[in-house]
Amino acid sequence: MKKLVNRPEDVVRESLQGLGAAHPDLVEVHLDPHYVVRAGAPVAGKVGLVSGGGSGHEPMHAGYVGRGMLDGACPGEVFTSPTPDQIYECTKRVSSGRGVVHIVKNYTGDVMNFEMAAEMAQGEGIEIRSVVINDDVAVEDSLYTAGRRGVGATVLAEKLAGARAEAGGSLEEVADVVRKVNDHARSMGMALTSCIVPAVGKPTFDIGDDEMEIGIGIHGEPGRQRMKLEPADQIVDRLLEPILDDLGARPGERVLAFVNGMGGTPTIELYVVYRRVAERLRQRGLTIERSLVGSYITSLEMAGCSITILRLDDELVSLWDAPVVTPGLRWGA
Amino acid sequence: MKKLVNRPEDVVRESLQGLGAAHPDLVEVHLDPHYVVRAGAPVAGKVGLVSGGGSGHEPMHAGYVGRGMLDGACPGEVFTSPTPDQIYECTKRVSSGRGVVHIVKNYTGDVMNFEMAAEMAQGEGIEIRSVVINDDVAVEDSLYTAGRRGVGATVLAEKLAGARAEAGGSLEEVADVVRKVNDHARSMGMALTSCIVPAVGKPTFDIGDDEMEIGIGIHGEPGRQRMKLEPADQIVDRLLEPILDDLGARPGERVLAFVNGMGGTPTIELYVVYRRVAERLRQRGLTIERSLVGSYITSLEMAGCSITILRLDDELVSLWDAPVVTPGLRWGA
Amino acid sequence: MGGIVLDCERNLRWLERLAGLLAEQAGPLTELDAAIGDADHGINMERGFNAVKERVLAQAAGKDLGTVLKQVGTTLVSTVGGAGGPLYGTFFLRMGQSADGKSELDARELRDALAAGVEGVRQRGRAQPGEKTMLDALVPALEALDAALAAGSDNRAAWEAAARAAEEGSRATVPMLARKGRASYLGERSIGHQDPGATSSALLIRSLAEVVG
Amino acid sequence: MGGIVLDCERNLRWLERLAGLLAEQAGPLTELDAAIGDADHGINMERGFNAVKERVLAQAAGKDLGTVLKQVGTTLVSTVGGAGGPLYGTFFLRMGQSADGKSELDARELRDALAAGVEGVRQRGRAQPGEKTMLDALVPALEALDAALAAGSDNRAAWEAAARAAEEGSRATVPMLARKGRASYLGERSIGHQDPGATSSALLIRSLAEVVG
Ligand SMILES: Nc1ncnc2c1ncn2[C@@H]1O[C@H](COP(=O)(O)OP(=O)(O)O)[C@@H](O)[C@H]1O
Ligand SMILES: Nc1ncnc2c1ncn2[C@@H]1O[C@H](COP(=O)(O)OP(=O)(O)O)[C@@H](O)[C@H]1O
Ligand SMILES: [Mg+2]
Ligand SMILES: [Mg+2]
Ligand SMILES: [Mg+2]
Ligand SMILES: [Mg+2]
Repeated sequence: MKKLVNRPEDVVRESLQGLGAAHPDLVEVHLDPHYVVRAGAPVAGKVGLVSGGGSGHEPMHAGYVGRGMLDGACPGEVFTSPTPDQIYECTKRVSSGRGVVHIVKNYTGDVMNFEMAAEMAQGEGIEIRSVVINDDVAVEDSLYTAGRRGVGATVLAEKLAGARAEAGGSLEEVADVVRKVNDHARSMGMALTSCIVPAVGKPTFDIGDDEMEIGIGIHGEPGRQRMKLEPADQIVDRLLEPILDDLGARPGERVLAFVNGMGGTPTIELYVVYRRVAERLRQRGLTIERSLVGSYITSLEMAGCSITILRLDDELVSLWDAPVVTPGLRWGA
Repeated sequence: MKKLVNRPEDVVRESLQGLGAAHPDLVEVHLDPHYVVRAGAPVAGKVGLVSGGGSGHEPMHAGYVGRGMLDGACPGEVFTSPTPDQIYECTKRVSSGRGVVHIVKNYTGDVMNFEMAAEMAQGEGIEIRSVVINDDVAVEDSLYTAGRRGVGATVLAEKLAGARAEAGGSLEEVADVVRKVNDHARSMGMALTSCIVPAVGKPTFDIGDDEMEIGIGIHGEPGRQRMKLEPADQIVDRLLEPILDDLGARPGERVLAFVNGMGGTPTIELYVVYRRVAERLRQRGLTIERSLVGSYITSLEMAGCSITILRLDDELVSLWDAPVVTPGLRWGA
Repeated sequence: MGGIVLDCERNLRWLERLAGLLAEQAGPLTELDAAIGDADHGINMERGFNAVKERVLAQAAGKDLGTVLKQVGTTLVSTVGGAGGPLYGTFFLRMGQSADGKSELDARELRDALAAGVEGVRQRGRAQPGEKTMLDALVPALEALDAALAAGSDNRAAWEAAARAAEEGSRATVPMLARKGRASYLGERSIGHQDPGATSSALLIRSLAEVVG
Repeated sequence: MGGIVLDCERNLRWLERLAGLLAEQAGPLTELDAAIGDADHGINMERGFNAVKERVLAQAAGKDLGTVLKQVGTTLVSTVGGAGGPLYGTFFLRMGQSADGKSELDARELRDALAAGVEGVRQRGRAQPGEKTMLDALVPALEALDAALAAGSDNRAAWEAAARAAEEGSRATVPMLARKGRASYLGERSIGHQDPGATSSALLIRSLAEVVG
């Protein structure tokens, strides 16, 4: 297992300590239970915004704590949802009395743990709105499953709802932005290599030297199909078609195009991918009004990428452009 | 070769096209010869700042073109210095009459190609200052070699000199910032895995499952020694001691700590590394006044990290804090 | 049937045995989870039961059954995470509530405590048997226990039947299509693999069967 | 010795042969560079000589020797990059300047053109023989050529001696400690590997030896 770590059981804690040491101006790290809040939390008069999930997806979520994005993040063990007490403590810590929005990715564990934490917080008189993100078109939607997984749209929802909260939005308004992003965004990913969970010490899945997994999950969960490796342009087309079909975006619409690296894929390749995304969207008559290219929601050292397309309107564009100052995403201030 | 690319020979061009498509507000990409300039270049009345080198180190250099950093970048083929005509064309394009500073990493190829380009530009009446960066303590310095390699300090020099140029600094003042950064910064890197040059299609070096290379170069060049893999904290100590010894930093001094990922190492590990860096610097009586954690000068998909320590004074701190708006580094505006 | 089948001492032996089994089987459980999930089920359960040993079992002297089981539940909720944490946490919380204040359980009371735990899992996870989850071990176990007790089996035999039913139930998840939890995202590709949660649930019933009597 | 040893047609045959050799040896040259450099020397040289074929050789009809060689030089400078680009570019530029305006070279003129090219490499790279670079093939080749010509050998034999000296020179780089270029960063670890630039330089001399006479 080739990783820059000490003992596998200490990875999450030590990485959080590093984050806290590197960005004391932006975040405050609390251990046992683990959570990260914006420096100076709670912000008086502001709706709180909290997210969380398993670790291993950095910079998500703890790297998105700061002005204009999250008030708090709850990192679980690697690829394991956080526990209700983490979420509850974090929620209490960022609550300024105007309520707290929970952004929850659609995994059974996340949903149940956030649900229990919300019950506990509500018991203390904190109003909670939980919005579940489920943007991954790789999973065939069905009444008979737990639904779709939450992936790339989470990053966009955290940024956009964070801007609404920063601008003084009400609990319902902030939750509405999360809902809107979830409704208007679709994603799909692929992997060239597996990730290795530190405590496991070996690859989550085996994959041939000439194979790729299309529709991979952010925990290395299998996707739509295993197939022979293809050139980047064809891979992009395989990801983009289901996204656009499902999104039902029509010619003339404006979108945000988000090309995400899975952790082990270098920037030079992400821009090769972005080139084709831009070309295809143009061919479909869509206008890329904003873009994001980088490794923002990762799966440890997995090589691969995901694409997220978000339909934009004026509200979302102005929320996107609002200042954000976090360890992982920063502009405008 | 597991990469998100089309034909290996098109990687550099297509990645540049993607960069241009993603950031039309920030950069303008020119092909044949390849160079990237700040949107709207040249900036009237401003000293130009140009860097360049082989591709494969993204976001360096093209990702650092924009306000407060580079005016132009010249990407060569993967791991191959750019050619004089690229550098010459780029230099002409960003020149506003106040002269142009070339930031050159200390590799024979880079030095010779920039030298030829500078001769050509000077022949056209453009005043050039070339400053060579050579901060890598992995290479024993000796009169009998080409000296030390240029690595992490390059990113810092581009940011800091870019701020001085943006603030109206003269040709000599901007070149002086580059020289100062080079004098006051030292770096060392390590690798867990090899990179794969696309045109070669297989790893540059072989390395055992339980081995690491200490003192690796950013092109996968061998370093000080091949040894058994160790816990992150010990690896940090191996990199940091030679850096601090060579830097001669004394207790009470202020530094910038830069933990850099080599391309295939995820953020969670970089913060584990940063944690130990902060701990050791504290033990040595040094104050970390600024930090940078992320994959800023990479070697394709190589897993590993490098550490750069820069001694700070008030001038450098204020240049660091100045706004920067580029695809790869952004804050304050 | 009127005798005591679980007392404080046996309860601790059960939980220690379960902790031991989960530590021993952590690797295989995680392997099962790697195939149709995210490769953490064994690690999570082992971490949770290590905390149970430290925080609950080491301090259990003099505490009644209900208190200990509820503490196991809250400890699992706050240390396991994922789907397993709330589900196993709820299982033990509900079992503890059912045994509230008691230091000994007879056959009926233990059966009711188990039933309360299983019902908690069902409510928390909103799943049904046949959806390739923990319930596919727990529900058959409860049914086999009830049938055996109704048929007049002694406690050892009845719990042996329950443990076998849980084990068969966990093996019977192999051909199932997952409809709940992370594995459901796989659709058809979830078929052909044994469910990790059902497998750990069978260990839970087996270890309990070993101590009752 | 007064005869013509290189004319326009032979010059083109040389450059085409060299381009062919570099394409054929691109893999091995890159392997050598992987050991003590950055694994690109063969790729770079092949890319440069492909451009030479397209941009220079395909349009060379009617052009004198000097013009063609200078065009080879500028093409290499603008397509090879790295250390190889300026060094080989300078080599051909200087050779072309030495042959300026000529369409035929006699033995002395060709020797002088080679010497001018080698001197260009020496100046551009500020290196000496013995530092594990191209010069360790080029300088012995020039010395062997001079010695053979002084001893009265015929052209074929003299150039054969030069080619052998270049090849021996490139092999002699194996035990050397690199003192220039990327390999010098390795210090002691550069010992035991053959220098890629010296190896490609030996191909240059060998291909030239094949056409003169
Ligand atoms: N809704 C549910 N109801 C009952 N059991 C469930 C449900 N969802 C998941 N499970 C069980 O949880 C197990 C996975 O647990 P674990 O790996 O610890 O959590 P996660 O899936 O969050 O990583 C599955 O094998 C399944 O038995
Ligand atoms: N200063 C120098 N003088 C002469 N030859 C040199 C010098 N530096 C490097 N070389 C030659 O260049 C070769 C490497 O070329 P190449 O791989 O194309 O460039 P780079 O090192 O920039 O990748 C070396 O093998 C060596 O022969
Ligand atoms: Mg999990
Ligand atoms: Mg090179
Ligand atoms: Mg799991
Ligand atoms: Mg090379």
